[in-house]
Amino acid sequence: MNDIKTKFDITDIIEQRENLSFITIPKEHAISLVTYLRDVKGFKHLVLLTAADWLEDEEFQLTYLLNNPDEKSDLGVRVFISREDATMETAHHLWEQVATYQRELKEMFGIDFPGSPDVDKPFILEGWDDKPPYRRDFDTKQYSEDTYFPRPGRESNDPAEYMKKKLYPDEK
Amino acid sequence: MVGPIYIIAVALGTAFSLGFFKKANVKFSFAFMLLAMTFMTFISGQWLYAFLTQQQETIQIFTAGFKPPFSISLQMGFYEAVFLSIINIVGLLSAIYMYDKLKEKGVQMMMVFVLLFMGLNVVVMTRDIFNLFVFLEIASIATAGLIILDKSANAISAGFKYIIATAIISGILLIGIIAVYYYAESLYINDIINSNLSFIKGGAVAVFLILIAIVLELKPFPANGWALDVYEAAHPGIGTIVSAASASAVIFVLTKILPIVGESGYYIIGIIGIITFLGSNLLGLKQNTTNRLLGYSSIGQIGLLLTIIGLTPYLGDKTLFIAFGVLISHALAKAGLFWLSGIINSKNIKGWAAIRRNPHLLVLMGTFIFALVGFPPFPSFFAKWELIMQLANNDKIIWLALILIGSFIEGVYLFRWFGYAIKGENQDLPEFKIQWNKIIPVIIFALGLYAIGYYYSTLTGSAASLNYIPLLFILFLYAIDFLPVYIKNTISIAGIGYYLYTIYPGLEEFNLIFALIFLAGGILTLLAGYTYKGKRQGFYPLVMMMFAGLLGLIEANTTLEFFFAWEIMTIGSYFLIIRGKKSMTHALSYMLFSVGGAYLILAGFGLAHIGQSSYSLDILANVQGYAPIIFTLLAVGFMTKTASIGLHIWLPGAHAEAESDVSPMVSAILLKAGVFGLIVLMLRMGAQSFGSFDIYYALAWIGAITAIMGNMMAAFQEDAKRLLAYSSVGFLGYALFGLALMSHLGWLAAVSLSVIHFMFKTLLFLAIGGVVMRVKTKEMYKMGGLIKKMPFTFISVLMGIIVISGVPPLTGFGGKWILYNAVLDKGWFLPAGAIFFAGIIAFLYCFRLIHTIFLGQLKDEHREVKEAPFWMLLPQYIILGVIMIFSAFPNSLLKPIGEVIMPYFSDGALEWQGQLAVSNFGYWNGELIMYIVGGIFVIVFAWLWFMNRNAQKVKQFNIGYSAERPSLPETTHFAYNFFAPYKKALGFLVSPIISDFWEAVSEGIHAIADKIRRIYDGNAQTYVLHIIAFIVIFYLIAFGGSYGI
Amino acid sequence: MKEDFKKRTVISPEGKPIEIDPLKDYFSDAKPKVYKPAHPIIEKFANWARANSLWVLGFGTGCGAIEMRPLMTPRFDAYRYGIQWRPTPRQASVFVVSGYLSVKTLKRVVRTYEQMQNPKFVIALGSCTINGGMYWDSYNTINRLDHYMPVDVYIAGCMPRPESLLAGFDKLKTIITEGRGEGANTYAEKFDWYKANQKKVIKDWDMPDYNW
Amino acid sequence: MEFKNIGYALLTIFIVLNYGLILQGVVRKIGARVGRRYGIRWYQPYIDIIKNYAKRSTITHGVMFYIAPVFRLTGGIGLLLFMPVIFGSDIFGNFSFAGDLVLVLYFQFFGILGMALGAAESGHPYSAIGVSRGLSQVTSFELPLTLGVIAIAMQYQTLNITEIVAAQQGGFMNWTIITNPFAAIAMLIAFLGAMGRSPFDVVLAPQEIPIGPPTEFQSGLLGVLQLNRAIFPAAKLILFMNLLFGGATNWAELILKTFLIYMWPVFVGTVFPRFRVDQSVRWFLTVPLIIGIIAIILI
Repeated sequence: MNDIKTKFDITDIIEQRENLSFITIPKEHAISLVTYLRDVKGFKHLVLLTAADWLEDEEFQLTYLLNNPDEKSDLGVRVFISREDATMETAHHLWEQVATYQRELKEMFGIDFPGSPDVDKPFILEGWDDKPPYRRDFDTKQYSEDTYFPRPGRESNDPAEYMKKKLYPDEK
Repeated sequence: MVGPIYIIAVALGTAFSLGFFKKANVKFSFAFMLLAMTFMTFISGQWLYAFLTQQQETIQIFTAGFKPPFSISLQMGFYEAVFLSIINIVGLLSAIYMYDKLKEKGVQMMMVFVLLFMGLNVVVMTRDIFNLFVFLEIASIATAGLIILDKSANAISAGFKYIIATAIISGILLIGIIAVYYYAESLYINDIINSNLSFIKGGAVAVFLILIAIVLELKPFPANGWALDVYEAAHPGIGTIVSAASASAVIFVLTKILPIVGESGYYIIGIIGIITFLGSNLLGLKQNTTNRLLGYSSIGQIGLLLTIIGLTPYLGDKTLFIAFGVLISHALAKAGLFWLSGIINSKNIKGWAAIRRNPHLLVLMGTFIFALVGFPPFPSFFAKWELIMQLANNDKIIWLALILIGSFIEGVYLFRWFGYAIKGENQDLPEFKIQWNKIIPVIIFALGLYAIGYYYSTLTGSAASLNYIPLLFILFLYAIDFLPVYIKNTISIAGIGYYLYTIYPGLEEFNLIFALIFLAGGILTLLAGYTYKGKRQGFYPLVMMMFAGLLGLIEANTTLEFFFAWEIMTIGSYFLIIRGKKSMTHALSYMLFSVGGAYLILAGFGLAHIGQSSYSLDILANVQGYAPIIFTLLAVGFMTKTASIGLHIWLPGAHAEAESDVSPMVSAILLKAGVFGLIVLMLRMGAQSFGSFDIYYALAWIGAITAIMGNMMAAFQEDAKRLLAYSSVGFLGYALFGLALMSHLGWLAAVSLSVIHFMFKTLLFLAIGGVVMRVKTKEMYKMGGLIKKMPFTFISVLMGIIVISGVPPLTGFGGKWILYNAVLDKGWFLPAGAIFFAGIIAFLYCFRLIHTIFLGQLKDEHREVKEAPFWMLLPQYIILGVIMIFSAFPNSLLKPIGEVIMPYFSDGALEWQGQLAVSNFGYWNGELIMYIVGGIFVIVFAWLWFMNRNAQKVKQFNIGYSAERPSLPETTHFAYNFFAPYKKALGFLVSPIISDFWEAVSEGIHAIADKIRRIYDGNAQTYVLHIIAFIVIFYLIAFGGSYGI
Repeated sequence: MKEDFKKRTVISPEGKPIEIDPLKDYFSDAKPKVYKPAHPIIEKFANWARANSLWVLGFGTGCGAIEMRPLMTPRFDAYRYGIQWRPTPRQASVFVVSGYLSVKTLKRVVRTYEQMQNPKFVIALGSCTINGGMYWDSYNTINRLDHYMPVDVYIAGCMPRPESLLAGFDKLKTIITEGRGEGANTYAEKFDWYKANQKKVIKDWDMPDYNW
Repeated sequence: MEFKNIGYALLTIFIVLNYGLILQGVVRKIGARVGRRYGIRWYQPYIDIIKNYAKRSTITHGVMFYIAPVFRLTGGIGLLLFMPVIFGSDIFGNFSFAGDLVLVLYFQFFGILGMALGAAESGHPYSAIGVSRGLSQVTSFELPLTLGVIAIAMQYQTLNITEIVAAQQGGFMNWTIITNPFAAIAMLIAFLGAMGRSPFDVVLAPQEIPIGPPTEFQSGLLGVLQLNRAIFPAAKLILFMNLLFGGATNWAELILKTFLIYMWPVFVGTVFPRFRVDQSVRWFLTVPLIIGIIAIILI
């Protein structure tokens, strides 16, 4: 870990468990860090690549979760990229399956990975023409009501409130 | 009459006076020289004419007024005249041919040229042994001079080796002559003969030395490396002279010397000859250099001549006929080929593809090649025929076999070369131009071959009845080759039709059936020829040649006629096959199997002729021994045409690559020639067995295995025409099986299956040919869904496959039914089980054929494909009509065939009650079945129509595709490797064992040839060593036994 | 639209270029027809047969598919009611839409439904097909199946048990015998409306309007 | 042949059709009971056929597709009518005077081939795969069948089915299955393949290639195929009954015998799982083939 620290510009280290930690790195160095981890540090396996939308911070967080099968430890590499210019370097040359993750991210979050194979092809949605649905500023309920002919008369509750009322009717 | 002495005088005078012209006027010198050569030719020709027509006596000429042994004596007899004519004509035409070279090199070369021919002339005429030596020397030195005058490095080196070799030979000859003179005290050959030197100790050695020297002059294998280098390096004109003129002269010398040697000489000559023949042909296999290949072939032919001369004691008075036939074919053809090589100017035989730019040159080349291999109508054919007959008659089986093997090997490389010429890649080859002086000699010799061939056929007693009318018709078609297709097609159809009309009344029995298959089939397939536009150069003469051959088979009464026709048919079909795309290798293998088969037939006929005076085909009925061997030879020979298992590998490629209307000819019609041959054979020879082993039982198994393998291979093909070709292999397996049963029903099955096979295979090949014509591919998986575009073709294919598969109610079932009954009659159940298994496998390829082409998914590119051309469809529908008639009224087909078979096999014949056939086991009513099936079909269809008349027509992607829909027809059409699971289970059965076997044989022979070839290392010392070793070895052979020193 | 369905130009064997419009050339573009019921007596008999020979299309569209398997086991044994599986829409007469339908699945369901032959019946299984169920506000699942194709029987529940399914089938039988199972004709009559609804959600419409 | 033959033939078809349908239902019922289910109603096949004919819309992929069921049913009916159904009966001898055993054996393929062609015209790859499998399997079991037939024909010295049946009269000891057991066994094994039940049912394989060749057939076209599915197996049963089990002199005997014969593939099918095509091809060309060869050798 120290080794990485000296070599890379790591900002935030969270050691969640003995064998699971997260580090944050600027967008520019992310891929070289991941490559380094894969080739030198034994993190040969990419568990997943996922994103989170920090709408308030105007940022997407990408997490490359890596696994070191020899030491049985996981390491998450976090990268923050701006929502405005949501592009990231592709990593499909490191693991082939990354291309699929990136396709999904492109479709669901609108994060572009230039150069990734088939990144513009529809992944799950066929012919989606609205805002990427996983972005938090996309109102899925509104969209559903506009599009899918809601059956009138359906009642809906906020789950938390509803369960509270059901389970603890006395509490206020 | 101008005396022969003037030949020498003219030659000498010309040679001297040429010296005066110096370089004054080369053209004039050349004209002068030509005049001299013409005069020499004239003299020899004049004598020949006199001998031929005016009962001219042989004359002796003694120079300087003395009698021998004190003078040089010349003799002019018939044979001398013949040889002189050949030599001088070659000389004259060579001079014309070498005009450029002679002009370039000037008078010196002309002088040497004339001297060479003077030498050769005297060598032929002289009766004085020393004189012989002198003029041989002159000829040798002149030859070397000619070679060296070329001044290229190779030529000089070759000339040098030539001089060394001939010097050694001359030395030996001279020693021999001195010794002979010592013992015989004369140099006059007639005196020497009378002194019986061979019986004098020492005299025999002297004679041996002379003999071996003369033989060495003929470049026997393997002491001939020097000669090969000459052939390779020298100007083709010189190659011609060495190969045609000099060799003829020396051969004649040999015949002069042999009487001196006596009986034992023949033996040695024969051995040397056969070794040379086999050895140099074997080495020819590995040659890619044109002139060297021609060299090997020349030496091989000389070897054959030596063999023939060596076999004189057995050939008797036929020797001359045979030897001369071989010699003249060799001289003319080889000269022609050497000259052509000078025109084409390609060192490598692959470069000969350029010759195609002028089709007439190709015709010339073909003439020479076929003359060399011994095809009709060339003299070598008749010579070979007589040779084999005589050898067989004298029980010289080994010699017979060796000669045929050697001839076969020669055929291999000659036809490979020819294949390159016809089919090789000729895009990037250099242009060649044809000068009049170079082409005229070639044409003269080609015409000469035909003329002498015809003359020869009149000399062959039994060949007098050969039918040349079809061949004239072919010539006529060749003459009108510039006309458009439809005219030539009409003329061809009319020709065949008229011929059929004229011979029809005279036909009976099997001849009638097969004549109808051959000729009516020919007309039907030719109808499809109207599809083609343009000229189709060269097509019609070839088609007619094949049909002429087939016709000849029908009309043949003698073995010679039969064999003649067989070979004519082979030539025609070879050319038809090689016309197809990518068919070079297939045509070669076709030719090789055909030639091999033909030689087996020849050998068979030869053995059958033992102890017989007539050549009638009926001699097969009472052969004087070797019966099972004769039967096997002939049967295997015929089976090369029916493509039975083991001999089938030529067929698929050849049939698949042929043009659309040629495939039915070669598949549906040509293969029947083999069946016809088998019928002719079996009818006459009857049951045959090796001891207790029944040959027919073996044939039945061969038929059964052929059927299974053919059908299974067909099921695994991707190429539609290959599939049909393999299907033919399989179907002829049934026919062979049926014939092998040797019973009424077996033959009925075989013959009716042959007729049916002819019909449906013509139908299918035409139909598929039409499809291929439209979609421009033969790969079935690239087609699909064509039923909507080509419905008429679909119907004919549908009917065709129903007939193949033998499903009632169509006529194919009749064949199956008869076969079942035949088997039960005969009792050969296991091969029968295999036959019926094969019949079921036929379903696989039938379905595949129709599915992958017509059903399934239509491809993008084929959306605008049109129906096959009318002229392709017309013959199909004529055949369809006939099939329907035969299906509904089976007795219209089977009853006549049954009556034909009746005289030979009467037991177990079918009984006919109207359309009801009754056998010993079962019964079958084709008409009734047709009505019943038709009736049920109509009723059910009406019911369906009533229930579902308003069905919605949908398009090809409207299929329940697991909730998806197809995206491309290519990925939706299930066609490639259609029977994958079947292949997984049984594919091992069709692993290419047989092609591997033949490939291994060919590889092995080539490897041997390659090893032996290394003895020629191009080093003059090695060559000298060869000569010495050769002498020593043959000395030991000659004197090792009773003559021990 | 998939690349394979765009217009393309190929070269024919003669070397002539051919325009291919896959959607037109490879698919029938006929509209569905309304088939009038036959004479009442025949129709009654036919309906009896239809009701007693329910061939169910084996197409598990949502999580409800898991509830359909037990139907055929000895415990529920739907065979005795004339219910059988059929693996191809061509031969099936009942389409059980077993649960939520994402837009992507809807497209396949529509196509499959159209490939079935008239008369055909739809049983919609689970709340999701009724009002979207737990996916009611999802951006990608439809809420009401009956806006896209005529539904004969809804079976509520999340998930309904096989017994409910059997009850649903029973209900369907009643509907058919009463001659009310005319969903296919309804579909043809209101074809434009259904198509509009389908096209509204299926953005990537790369098939003909009616999949024969 | 007289006009009344047509009437007799229609009668035969009617009886056999009903028998075939009921047999289908009963066998499925038995299968269900073995699986401890109640199972379909015995008359379910009737309802299914009526239902299919009552379908209002039909689609067709082309002419071959449309007439394929006709070919199929013609094959089935023809097979039936070319055999003597009831031994010694003029009425139910049908058209057996038109041809013998060989005709019957080859006429089987009439329907198969026609069906294969029609299925192929639908352009559905599953149909083609099914046909490929079906034909592969047919070729392989045909070999032991042929050997058996030859053995029987030699045993009775005839190909005439009526005569073969006649030779087996007079008690079960005269039946071919007793007198020529090897031939009979070879043929019975081939019969398993011919009936297309498990373990040789990969042709229809409903799970992977939705029911194979007929996958595109629907409505009335399917109805015709279903009629054939009733008649064709019944006809095959009658054929094997005639060849191996002494034929039948009346309908009751026929029903009893064919039902029992049908139990043979049913039992085997219930017990054994499915073969792949290459496996079944190989299997048919080993054990049954050897038995067939033994039958031939023992003639």
